[in-house]
Amino acid sequence: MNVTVRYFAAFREAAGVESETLPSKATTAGELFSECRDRHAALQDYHASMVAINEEMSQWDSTIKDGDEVLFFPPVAGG
Amino acid sequence: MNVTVRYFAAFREAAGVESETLPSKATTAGELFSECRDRHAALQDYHASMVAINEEMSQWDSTIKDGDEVLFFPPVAGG
Amino acid sequence: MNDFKVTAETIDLALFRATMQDVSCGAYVQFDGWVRDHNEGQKVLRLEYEVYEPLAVKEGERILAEARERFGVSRTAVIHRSGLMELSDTAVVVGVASPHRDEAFEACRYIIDQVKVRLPIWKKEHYASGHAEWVNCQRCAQHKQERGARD
Amino acid sequence: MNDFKVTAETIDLALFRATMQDVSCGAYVQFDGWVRDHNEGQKVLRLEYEVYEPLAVKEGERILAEARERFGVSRTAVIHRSGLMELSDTAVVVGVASPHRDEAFEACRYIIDQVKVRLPIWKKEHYASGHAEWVNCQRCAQHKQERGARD
Repeated sequence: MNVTVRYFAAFREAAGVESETLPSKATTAGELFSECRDRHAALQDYHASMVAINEEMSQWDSTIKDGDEVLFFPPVAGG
Repeated sequence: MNVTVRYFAAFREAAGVESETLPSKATTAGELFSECRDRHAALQDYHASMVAINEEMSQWDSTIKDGDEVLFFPPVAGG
Repeated sequence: MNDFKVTAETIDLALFRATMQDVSCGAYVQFDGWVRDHNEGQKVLRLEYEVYEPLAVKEGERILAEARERFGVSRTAVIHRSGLMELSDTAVVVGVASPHRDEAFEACRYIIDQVKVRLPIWKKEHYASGHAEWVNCQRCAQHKQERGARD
Repeated sequence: MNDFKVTAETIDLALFRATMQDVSCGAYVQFDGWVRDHNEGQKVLRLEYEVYEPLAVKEGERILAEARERFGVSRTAVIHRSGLMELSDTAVVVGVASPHRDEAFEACRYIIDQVKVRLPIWKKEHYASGHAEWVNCQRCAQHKQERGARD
């Protein structure tokens, strides 16, 4: 299947890209993140980070499917 | 001795005067208040009220002396 | 320094806030007391504050000094209205600036609680019924008690 | 209803406050987050906020609804800045209006705590050293934990 990934803030700087569409064997958002770390070694662990799937805040064990847009949010600091 | 008494808000309305200088045998602010109640029957009890002597917040058992200015503050409601 | 002010004029909130600005502070908490249209089931038309200014300012400054001392906040200020006020008018404004927000919230809360119970200020409510009454702050009396129990 | 706003412009605080006015409310609590000149020992020159607006607004509205529900307050609103900001600029403003002050303080505190940990917003600090860094909120992480323990 193919999914689109978007990186934000520190993740974007580490990945060196803002967004990419890639083939994936991952079943969860966490597995997808691991695949992305294989592509971009500078990506840190997703500890304390958040993930959204198709514009909904989700969990790292949430299921992903073909065509999903997955957003990787590094640790936030609003306010 | 003679002391000057000032009444505020509900006390002023109950006493019917804003201020008066009167002869007193009171040794404490509380005793002075009792004397004032004898003059102005409409004055309520000093429960939950405050007193100041010569521009300093004081206690009902604080000593008063000749020439003092004593301020009677009914229950407050700032803010 | 006179950070506790009493005024018979409309409070200039923009000016108030401008005086609180501090580049070493990341947090600013402000409390505004507004004249509301009801109290304990009665419809309120307007309010009147009587303030004994000399002691209100003296004791008010003391409250602000306590707040800075207890919570370590950088700036504290209060403006309290006197005289006749209409609905939605700002009766009191409390401002606290601090490097961090925990202390700013706590100090602001402390100041308004103390202002309500310690200062020679009285509130008369004018009701739709034509009646007018000096008001005691029920909740404040409760706060005072709770604080007393804690201290 | 869109009470949670993100803007790249200077926040108009007078307008913000005017929209919070409510004649049934006696208490208004506002929190302002300011850009301060230091953080963990480093001298800060300016800040940059990156905001993923679609989800920040969606989740922000959720936080405000939770605050109204939990604390029974009447009005809640937030404006959060995005982009480059200078020292003393207001990065975020939270406003809560309520009949009484207890709830207004609690709800305001709840909202800013949640805003700091739940929204897709990132802060980059530019230091006097020439270095720039994405910042994690240490205190916030702590708050999140404490809240987790309480809930």
